[in-house]
Order: sequence, then structure tokens, then C-alpha cells
Amino acid sequence: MSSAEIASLPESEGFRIRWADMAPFIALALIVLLGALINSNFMAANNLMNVITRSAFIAIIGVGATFVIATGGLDLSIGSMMAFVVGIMIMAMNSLAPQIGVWAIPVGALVALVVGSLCGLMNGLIITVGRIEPFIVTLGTMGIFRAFITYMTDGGSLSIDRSLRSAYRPLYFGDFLGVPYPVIITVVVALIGAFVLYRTKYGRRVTAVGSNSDVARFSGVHVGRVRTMAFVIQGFCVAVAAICYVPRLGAATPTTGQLWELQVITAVVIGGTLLRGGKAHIWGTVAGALILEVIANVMVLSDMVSEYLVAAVQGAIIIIAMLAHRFTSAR
Amino acid sequence: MSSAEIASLPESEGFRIRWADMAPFIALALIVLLGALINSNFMAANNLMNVITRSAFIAIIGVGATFVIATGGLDLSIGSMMAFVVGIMIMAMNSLAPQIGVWAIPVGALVALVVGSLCGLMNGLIITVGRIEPFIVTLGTMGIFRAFITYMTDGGSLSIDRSLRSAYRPLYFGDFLGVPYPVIITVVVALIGAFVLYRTKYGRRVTAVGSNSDVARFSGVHVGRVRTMAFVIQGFCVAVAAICYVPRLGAATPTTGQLWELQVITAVVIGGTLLRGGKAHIWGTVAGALILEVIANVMVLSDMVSEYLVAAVQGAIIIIAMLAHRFTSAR
Amino acid sequence: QDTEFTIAVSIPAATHGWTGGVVYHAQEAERQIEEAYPNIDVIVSTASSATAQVSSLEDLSATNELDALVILPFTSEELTGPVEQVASNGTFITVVDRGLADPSIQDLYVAGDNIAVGANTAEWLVDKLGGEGEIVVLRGIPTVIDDERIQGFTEVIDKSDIKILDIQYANWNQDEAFTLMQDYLGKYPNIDAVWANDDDMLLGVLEAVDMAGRDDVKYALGGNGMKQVIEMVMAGDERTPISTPYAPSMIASAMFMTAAQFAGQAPMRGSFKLDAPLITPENADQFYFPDSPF
Amino acid sequence: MNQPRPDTLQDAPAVSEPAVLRADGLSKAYGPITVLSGVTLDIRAGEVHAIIGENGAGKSTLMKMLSGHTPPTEGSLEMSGQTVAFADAVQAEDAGIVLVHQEILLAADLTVAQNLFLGRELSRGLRVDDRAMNRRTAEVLERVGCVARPTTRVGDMPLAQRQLVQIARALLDDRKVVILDEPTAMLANDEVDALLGIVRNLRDQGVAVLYISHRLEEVEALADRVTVLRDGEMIGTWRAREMDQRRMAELMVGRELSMLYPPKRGPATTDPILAVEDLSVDHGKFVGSFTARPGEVLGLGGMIGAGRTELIEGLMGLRPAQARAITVNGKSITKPDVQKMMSAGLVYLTEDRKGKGLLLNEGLGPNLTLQALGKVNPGVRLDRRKEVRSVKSTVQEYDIRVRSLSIEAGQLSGGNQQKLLLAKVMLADPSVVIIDEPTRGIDIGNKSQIYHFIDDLVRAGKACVVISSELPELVGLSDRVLVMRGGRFVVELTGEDITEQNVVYAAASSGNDTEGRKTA
Ligand SMILES: Nc1ncnc2c1ncn2[C@@H]1O[C@H](COP(=O)(O)OP(=O)(O)OP(=O)(O)O)[C@@H](O)[C@H]1O
Ligand SMILES: Nc1ncnc2c1ncn2[C@@H]1O[C@H](COP(=O)(O)OP(=O)(O)OP(=O)(O)O)[C@@H](O)[C@H]1O
Ligand SMILES: [Mg+2]
Ligand SMILES: [Mg+2]
Repeated sequence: MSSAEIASLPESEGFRIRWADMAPFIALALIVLLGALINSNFMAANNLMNVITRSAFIAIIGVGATFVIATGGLDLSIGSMMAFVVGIMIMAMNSLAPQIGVWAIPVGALVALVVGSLCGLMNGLIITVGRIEPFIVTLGTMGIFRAFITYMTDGGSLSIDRSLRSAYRPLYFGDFLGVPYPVIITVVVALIGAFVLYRTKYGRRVTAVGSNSDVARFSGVHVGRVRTMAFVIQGFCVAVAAICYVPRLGAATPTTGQLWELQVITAVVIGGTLLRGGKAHIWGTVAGALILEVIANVMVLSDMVSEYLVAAVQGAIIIIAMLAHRFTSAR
Repeated sequence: MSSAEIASLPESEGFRIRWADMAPFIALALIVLLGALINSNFMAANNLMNVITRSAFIAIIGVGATFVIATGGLDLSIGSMMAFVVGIMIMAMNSLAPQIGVWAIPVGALVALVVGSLCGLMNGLIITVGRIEPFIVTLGTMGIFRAFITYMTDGGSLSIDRSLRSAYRPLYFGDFLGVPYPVIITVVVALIGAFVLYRTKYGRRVTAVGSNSDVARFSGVHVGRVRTMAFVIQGFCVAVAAICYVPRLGAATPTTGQLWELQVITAVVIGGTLLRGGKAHIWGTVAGALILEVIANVMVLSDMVSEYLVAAVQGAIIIIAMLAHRFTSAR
Repeated sequence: QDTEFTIAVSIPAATHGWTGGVVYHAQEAERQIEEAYPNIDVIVSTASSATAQVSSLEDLSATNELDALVILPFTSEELTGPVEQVASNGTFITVVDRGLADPSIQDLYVAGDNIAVGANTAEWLVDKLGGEGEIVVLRGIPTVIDDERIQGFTEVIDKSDIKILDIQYANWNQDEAFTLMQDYLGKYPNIDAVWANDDDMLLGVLEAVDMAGRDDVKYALGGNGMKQVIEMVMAGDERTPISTPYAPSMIASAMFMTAAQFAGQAPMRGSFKLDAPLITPENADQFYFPDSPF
Repeated sequence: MNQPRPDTLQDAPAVSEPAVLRADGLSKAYGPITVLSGVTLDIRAGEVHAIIGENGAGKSTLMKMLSGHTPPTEGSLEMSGQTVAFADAVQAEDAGIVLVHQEILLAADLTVAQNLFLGRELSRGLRVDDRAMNRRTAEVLERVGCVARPTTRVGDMPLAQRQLVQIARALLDDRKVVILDEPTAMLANDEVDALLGIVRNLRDQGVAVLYISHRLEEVEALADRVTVLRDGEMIGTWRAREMDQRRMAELMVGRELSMLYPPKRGPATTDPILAVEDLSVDHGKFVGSFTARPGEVLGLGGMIGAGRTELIEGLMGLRPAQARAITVNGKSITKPDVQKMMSAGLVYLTEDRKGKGLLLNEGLGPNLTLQALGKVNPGVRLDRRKEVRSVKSTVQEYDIRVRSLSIEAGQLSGGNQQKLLLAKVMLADPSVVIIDEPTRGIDIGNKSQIYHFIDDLVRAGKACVVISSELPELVGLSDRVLVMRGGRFVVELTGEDITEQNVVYAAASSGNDTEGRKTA
């Protein structure tokens, strides 16, 4: 092959890939369009801001899940872990509030980050050291975390001290130059996630492990360590989400975060990350989280569907969105 | 190599492999032993019979799930599908009962089998024709089936006609030579499943597709058809479970079959089938279903754990059982 | 003719029998109100968790000028702030069933009394068992409702010589109740009575007791006033002679009262506490709604 | 102890360079099965040391032990006199020993540069330095003659290029010992020449090169010393200049070899059994018309990347393709579909035996019968006894060297995998066989066996299409050759015209057919 030919070779290939990467954003745009058509209120600045702010939780946890899934893992415990971390955090804050006042908030947040990371570490170690399917391990720890939060709340609920509430509230409801804090936090988390995934050695190894763990091992990558670390990142992200969550609802209950794991994994997969690992799209995950939240919002706004059928329509929209972007991006 | 040499080649090195296949049965034995130690009532014939009969549902659905998972798929919709099939079946029976009396039962059962298979077919076709991750598709159809049953029951419950109840009841509560019918049905389903998986061309293709779908495709296997068929089998098994289920409580509610998908997948994985496909153990799945049911039973019988923590101990036992059989069978 | 009014109704999604009844009655009430008062628009929105309920509140108030909000909160603590937010726009607030942590937010309160559901059942049981005996209890999903019922029940039982042998979660699910009851029966050779805290679970319990053919179980009680169970009460069933109403129709009452604000009738404010009297064969027909799915 | 050691055979040189790596009595057993016993070997700096032996002789196993990929069951390694034991491949690489595997071992989802630097990424601070890595990658790629870009995803590249990427990875750092396990099996002439140049270069820089190949002419041209393995035993080490190809082959096989290529059958005059008219694959990227007649071998020649594999995969319906008309055995098909093709009697043996040919985790039986499942089992039920019988007869007929019949396909040696794949495809009893690289990784003794096998097939009235990048093979086997360039056939050669020069000229020249695939 002559060098002239070589020069003209792939070029366009990168373009095609990037086009496919756009799929979740296109799907998002379509669903937003649909929303605007169905209900004129949908595009109200207020409504859009609410939806975006709310999607922060799934997006933040999703960034962590993207790491786990990219290594070929899966974490079903995130919803319960989130409830557990929220519980611990509230307990820590409440017990500190009498002594240190509002300083209990940052200290509690710190506790949350540590506890979240440790929960992730536990998941990771059981999976890598014990060599058990992540599905089983995290299903087990899902039960464990859920039981702990039920125990901590005595089956009821655990509320944050009134004295802390007003100081803490702005973290969810406040904004900076018009941008709500949770959105800022999501963007920061996603930026850091993208940096770690795409620009650091560790991120390189994450995709390598997910793509072919044997090759990674031969190349001197500590496969177990990379996997475990992904779960720690997941735990950390759960804790960040928990920190944003508490000011919104102010309490932990045994049902906090229930079924979030399914939403998070759906967001990650819709975002273009492969469940088998080896490929990761942080920003796609964020788009996926937005898609889910927008669909739920549109369902609330439109009055067309019987209350019983909301879940059906949501499920159908997700499938149709995936089909649509498969058939548009396939050609 | 001479033909004499070939004839003398050792053929059954299979022994070591079969030993690893025993793992779920060993785990089951251990947990039964544990149960016997913890509570003397555990070994009561009555209790054991209850537990075994109860595990029929998960085991029967698990046989189908083993096929799906062996092809590298995943079905999250089974719990809701089961509720949906139960609902349709009850409606069919109730509307037929006035005209054809108890004959409504077999006709209703037939309807269930057809509806179940069609539900599976739908899942399979969306996945293979649309080329979307099974996780996403079946999460979507999970919502759809769940919404349908909620709609059909108006959020309440849908009971079978009183006139059919007594005729139908024995299918769950009755026995043949002391063996409860659900147990017999489970064994029959597992036998057929094992036959199809290990002794037919189709079964061979199932594992081939799961272990490397490219190789299967290059060998002229209809990969899509094999995958779709696995989902149909799954749907059929769900319908069989539904047929055994109705006589027990005689009603469908929006909570029927909730979270069964997680239990079923856990049973399949505990049984030794790999989530990434290519390896399938029908009898392991049956053992896995028993393990789950025995653990739950032991938890109730033992007085040691707070009700809040039951889920934690269950989760921990599953993880520990997996760890134990990993470390015993690894050497 | 008149101004248009918008009433938003936020309730839990139909995840089990009782909430299914709530959804049913809310939808019925929506139809009737919209028929009766053409200038009132009712929006019913269900949510499957506290988080989702907060989200739907945000959605409803961001996109509509709400004149009134009727809410059956998932939990008290978690919904207080968000409802307060809605109230600050001048929206009329009707709270149903569970009170908010700060009662000053609400204009109208239609309360169920979960503690009484537990307590009344317990008192009846103490009376019938003569103050002694061994019983087992099935809990629902770990939530405030469940917690309050159990609290009301155990407080009364603790004052008697009745022993609660065991108490476990069955998640308001018939299947799980059946399974749990089978295990209870296997574990305890003598059980005088069982309380299932909800009629959905009671059906599973009865099935398990019947199958085991155990006649030591003298009483099997639920709660909530489910259609099938009330039929049993009316028929004078010996094992289940009573139930406790916790009518999901309270949402409809609350909606009608709220609508009345805007239909020009006298303003309705204050608290209405629904009693939890025992449903007995004598009064059962008052609690029987053959068309309700619940 | 840094003193030179005499070789095991008397005709080896008495004194030479000191050994950088020395294997002492290495043995390897899998369970009860010993696959290699008591190998003692000196590897010296600045020397190309060839290892030859039949398929399954234990060459790859030996190399894996030398490079830390598998621990030996017995024996020890010494580097410059010091006893070493590598816990894994990484330690061996740190010590300067690198192995290029016979099979492709790369992460398909990563780019070329990412694969090359996996585990030792260059970075500036926290950030990986992609620019520097891409630059270095481009340099090494150019050195090995690979036209891929550093940013191409490996999974999107043809096998040959992947092989070059593997070699490039080994050359990224300075090494003491470079082990190449059949590096040229997937390469065509030009690339092979480039590679031989690289190997010589390495040797001149004082690197010790261990070289495994079934192409004995390469060994003859390159090696300083040659070690022969047979059935897991070491036969001995010789100076290469004392050996010729014939001697090597005899030592490997332990008997005299018959003629390599069967006599040609001459051009067939029968009606075509396969006629392909205007087949267009991947939306016009690869286009071609050709016919195959019973009783002839049609060779498809071309440089690597010409698109022969793609065209045939399209014909089989394994890629998006459309044709004006395809006639197989009288059946006419316009939209290729793999099941239709196979039931019409057309089969294709892939060049990618690991990725598309064999189920590596399954036993011999399931692999063998997968394609012909319907033929082997007329009913729904599997006939397991028949399966065992066909495994046994296959092992015999194709001379698959296994020490146990319950082995998994992935545990077979590379050459034996190829034979199993051939057997699998033939079990379907096809009337037209298309074989992509029929003897990739097959030893010299078995090569002629496979050639004769093809000859028998064709003489029995079947047609065979052979894609081969090995020119002597293409020329020695074909009755007619079509040469492809840039996704199009450019020349048909018959009879006397089938020569290496003509094929190379047609494949490489930019004659009047200049429309390059990607240019425009
Ligand atoms: N994991 C394993 N378990 C059992 N046997 C194995 C395993 N790996 C390799 N073998 C056996 O070891 C023997 C030697 O294999 P090896 O790959 O070293 O041969 P080779 O000389 O490289 O052959 P080829 O030229 O075909 O590549 C073969 O019989 C093979 O089946
Ligand atoms: N994903 C891809 N990206 C870029 N080029 C590709 C890709 N896939 C295939 N090609 C190109 O397609 C052409 C055909 O590749 P391939 O090497 O399989 O052809 P071939 O003629 O069959 O060669 P061989 O002699 O190896 O059989 C090459 O030019 C290759 O670079
Ligand atoms: Mg080899
Ligand atoms: Mg090729």
C-alpha cells in the first residue's frame, strides 16, 4: 500500500464512531421534543430546571457505575448502599449537631464519603478476592445494606436534625449564577470521571480489563486492583449522591433508593456503555440519566395514560428510543 | 498416531469437571445441615415438604432462565410476566367457567402457555431483531407487564371463580404417592429442560451461541433464532409456573411475582451457570432454587436475628456459601 | 363562566392492595368531580417512592397554577419540606392519612389512624383470648404505616399476658405471607392467633393455615377492610370475625371536601380524623363496596 | 557461572557467545499428561535460534515457560548464570524477555497505541501522554511495516495487522530476548520480508531471538542455530548452516517426506458449480465475479488487505452483501445468507480460527459437529456415540495430536486447532469448499497431507477455492488464480502463467485498475 493511500485511510472511521456516540444525545433531544409537543408546560424554564436538577442523583451514581460496568462488573447494591450511607450520614450529623452546630454538615459529608468508599471497597474485595460473580455479591450486599438501614430506622424513618435543615437545604435547592448546585456537582463529578477514564493510566486500564482481562494481566495490569478500585469509585459516587440527596428529603427510610440500581444501570446502558465491559461513555451516562428523568416528567405532565399504565408507557418509550437510535445510527 | 493409541486415549477426564458441578449440591447439603442444627423443627417432614414445594416456582422459571442465560441473554421481566400470565389465565378461566365448568381449567392453562410463550417471543424478537441489550429490553417489558396486571386488577386483586377453586386446588396442595404435584412438575420440567439442553441439537446450539456467537454464526447457526427460542422457552416455563401458582392463592395482584427475577437469576448463577453464557446447569439451577428457599426458611425458624436484619443474614449466607464452594472446589 | 380551578392529587402508585384501592378511589373521585364541576380540573399523579413523589410535586407545581393539592404522603418527614414549598405559592393543601411533620402547613387534614388500627385489633384480641395466649404477627413493608400499626398493636398486647411469639416482614404480599405463615406453623406447635396487619396478607395466611389443617389457630385477623375479608366478616366466619377499616376511599372524601372549597360551598378547614372502629358482622355492610377492586 | 556450555549434540559449536538465557531440564505437565519433558537449551545474545517441530510438539509450551506465561512443572531457568523464576509474564518482561504469542492477544476495544502501552503508559503528571504514545507507536509500526494508525481500534483491524501490532509491542522497549512464535503465519510476502529484516537487525544489536516457524525456508534463511522438538522431547540443537530444509523436516517428522504438492489436475472444462455474478460486499467496498468448477482448485491471491476475506464472507452472507446472481449447485441465490449457502453445499473455513472458528472452551466433539449438526444427527436428538466415533476418526484422519480426547479446543496446539477446524468444515460434506489460509500454522509434514487432501477432494468432483497469502502454496496448489487488489479482481492466471512473479506483480502494480478502495 502506498503512503498516499495510507494517508487517506481511516480518518472517516473516527467520525463514524463519534456519530454512534451521539446516539444518547439524539435520543434525549427526541424525547425532549416529544415532551414539548405533548405538554406546553414542559418547556417552562422552571420545569426543565427541576428535571435537570433531579437527574443529578442517577447521573452522579451513574458515573461510578460506568466505571464498574466498563471493567465488566455490575453493582446491584447501589440503591441500598445509598440508603445506608444516607442513614449513617444523618446519624453522624445529628449526633454532632449539639456540639459543633452547622459544622456537623461538612463532617457528616466526610463521613459519608468514607463510608461510601468503604462499602464499595467491600464489594470489590469480595468479588476480586473471592472470585464470585459481581451479580451475586452485590445482590447479597444489597440485602445487607437494606437490612442495615431498616435496622437503623427501626423500620420507620430517620430525619436530620431541624437545626441543620435550613443550613443544608441550599445544597439541593440553591444555585450559583442560576445553576443549581446539584447540576454543578454532577458536571464536576462527570468531568472528573471523564478525566480519570479517558486521560489517566487507571482509566486506560479500566477499559483494558473490561475488554480482555487476560491481555490486561499479561501486560502487567493488576486486574483485581483495577476492578476493586472501580467499586470504590462507585461507592464514592454513591456517597456524593447521598450528600446531595439529604437536603432534598431530609430523611432516610427503609425504602430510600429502592430500585435505583435498575435506573442507574439503565442510564449507563442507554448512554452507550456496553454491559460486557470494555467501552465507557461518561457523558452518555449523564444523558441516559436525563432521558429517564425526562420520560418520568413527561408521564406526570401528560394526563393521557391511566395511572396504572404509566410504567408500561415508560418501559415502551425506553425500548422505542433504543430501537430508534439503533436503526438511525446503524445505517 | 496409530489407531491403537487413539483407542487408548483417556476419555473421561470429565470426572474433575463433574466434581465442580457438584458444588451447588454440596452447598445445599451444607445449608440443610446448618438448618438442622439451628432448629429441630427444620427436618420435620412437613416443613421440608413445604419448602420443597414452594421452591417449585423459582425452579421451574429457573429452568427457562438457564436457557436464556446460557445463550448470553438475561430476562428481568419474568416476575412481571408471571403476574401478567396469571392475570390472563384467571380472566380466561373465569369467563369460561359459566359455560364449560371445570373444563375452564385446562383451557385456561392452555391459554397461559400460549400467552407465556408469546410474551417470551416478544422479548426475544425485540432483542434479536432490534439488536438491543436484553437488560434494557426486559427491563422495559418488566414495566409493561407489571402495568398490565395492575390495570387488569384495577390495583386490587383478581380472584379465580369460587366454582373452580376446589377443582383446581389439588394441583398445588395435592400429591401423587406422597409427592406433591408441584414437585413432580418441577422434576418433569427439569428433565425435559436437561434433555433439550444436553441431548438435542438445539441445546448444543444454545451453548455454542453463548460461548462465542461469532463462531456459531460462522458455523451456520441461526444465532437470532436460537436466542429468540430461548426466550420463548423462558416464557413457556413462566406459564408452567403460573399454572402451579394459581391454585395456591387463587388470585393475581399487582405484587404477584415481584422481584422473582432477582431470585431466579440468583438461583441460576448459584447453580453454576455463567452469566456471560456458554455454560448451563439445569440441575444446578434446581439446587439453587432450593438453596434460596431453605435459607429463607431457616431464617424464619431461627430466633437469632432481629426481623430487620433477616435480609442481611440471607445476603451474607449466599455470599458465604459461594465463597465456601469456591474455596473448596478451587483446589 | 367562572374561573378555572386546578386541583392536583398526589398519591402512591398502586403497588399493593391498599394503594391500589387509593388509586381506584382517586380516579373515581376525579371523574365525579370533573363531571359535577366543569370548571374544576383534577390532576391525579401517582408515585412509586418518596423521591418520586417529591419529583411529581415539583413537576405539578412548576407547570400548573395549583389552586389546591391533595396529598397522601409516602412518609411524613420526607414530604414536609416539598409540600411546604407548594404551600408557599398560596396553594390550598389537603393532607390525607399521614400528617406532615409540621401541621401548620396544611389547611385540611383527613387522617386515618394507623395506631388505632393496631390498637383496636389488639384490644379485641386481648378480650377474646382472655388476656393470655401465644400469637404471631406479620409486618408489611418497612414504612411509617406499618410501623404505626405495629406500635399500636404491641403497646396494647404488652399490657396483657399474651405473648408475641414471632414478628417478621412479609411486605404486604400474599405470597410472602403464605410462605411466612407456613414457616410459623412449622416452628410453633401452638399458635392461638395471628395478626397480619393487612387483609392482603391475611388471605395468604388463611391459605397456609387451611393447608396445614391447624385448628389451634383460633383467630386470624388482618386490617384495612378488604372486600373479600369483609365478605367473610359478613358471613360470620369464626376465625376472622372482624376487620378494621382503613378505607382507601378516604382519598375520595378528601378530594370532595377540597373541591367544595372551589365550588362555592362553605369553606372546609381543620382536621377530620377517620375512626378505626371494628368491622363486625353487624355493621359490615356499611364498609362493603362491591365495585371497589379492594 | 558465566561460562559457555557445549551443546547437546556433537556437531554444535564448542565455544560461542555466553548464554543470556538457559533452560535446564524444563518439563511441563497438564494434570497427568506430560507435554514437554527435560528440555535443556542455551540462548545466546546476538543469535537467532530457531525452534522447529511438528504441531503439538511443545514449541509454544516451551516458549511460554521461558517467558513467564506458564510455570514449568520441573526444571529451572538461568539468566546470565543466575537462577531465575518468573511469577508472571510481567516479571519476565522486566528481565528483558518478551514473547509474541502464536495467537493474537490484544484488547479488541483499545486502540493500537493503547494496546502497545498497556500497563506501562507514558504520562505527564496524572495525564497519560497520548501524543507521545501515538508518536512512538507510529514509529514502531512503521518499523514493522504495519500501515495501521495508532488510533485505530484493534478490533476493527484485519488479523495480519493485528499480528504486526503484537510484534510492534514486543519491540517497543529494548529487550534481551525476543521470542517470536510463528510470527509470519498470518503475514504475506512483503510483511514477511520486512519482518526478517527486523529480526536480523535485532540480532545485530545483540538481542537473542527465538524464532518458531513452520516455514522452513525462513528458518534456513534466518537461523544461526536450530533446535528440534518432537513429541515433547528435545531431539537436539544444530548449527543452521549444517542443515537444509530437507534435513530439518526429516528431524522434525522422524521420517522422509513425500512430495509436498500433488500434481496439478489441469484446467477443468466442466460447468461451474459455483458462479458468482457481481457480488458487492460492504456496500460496494468489495466487488467481484468468479466461477469455480468441479475438479479444480481456484486460488485467490492478493496482498494482505486486498479484501479477499471480506468478499468471501460477503458471499457466505456473513457480511452485508448483494449479488446479481449466485448459483451454487444449480440453486440460485441473490441475497446471500449463511444457512442458504451451507445447505446449497458451500462452506467456508475462516482464517480467524480463534475468534470465529472454534469454541475454545468446548470439547472436541461439540466443535467438530457444530456446523454439520443436522447431518450428524438426523433427528432432534444428539447421537453422542456417533459424535465420539467421528471425533476418533477425525483425530486419526487429520492426524490431530492430542493426548486426551476430553481436551478443550483451546488447549490444542495452534496447528492442531487448524486441523480440527478443517475437519469440522469437511464434516458437512460440502461440494464447494472455500478455505482461507488452509495451512496457517501447520507443520511441513501435515502441510503436504492437507494439500493431498484438497487434491482428493477436487478429484472427487468437488470444487475448492483457496485464499492463501503464502505464494508457493498458492502457486503449487491452484489450477487457476484470481488476483485481487483494492477490493477488485484484477487478473486471472492459468496454467504456465501461475507463477509467484505474476501474482506479486498483479497484486502490487497499479495497472489500469487504479480505483483504490478508500481513495475518492
Ligand atoms: N492447557 C492445556 N491442557 C492440556 N494440554 C495442553 C494445554 N496446553 C497445551 N496442551 C498440549 O500441549 C501440547 C503441546 O502444545 P504446543 O502448543 O506447545 O504445541 P506447538 O509445538 O506449539 O504446536 P503448533 O505448531 O501446532 O503450534 C499439545 O498436545 C497440547 O494439546
Ligand atoms: N475495520 C477496518 N478498518 C480499516 N480497514 C479495514 C477494516 N476491516 C478491514 N479493513 C481493510 O479491509 C481490507 C481487507 O482485509 P484482509 O486483510 O482481511 O483482506 P484479505 O485480502 O483477505 O487479506 P488476507 O491475505 O489477510 O486474507 C484491508 O485493506 C483492511 O485494511
Ligand atoms: Mg504453537
Ligand atoms: Mg484475510
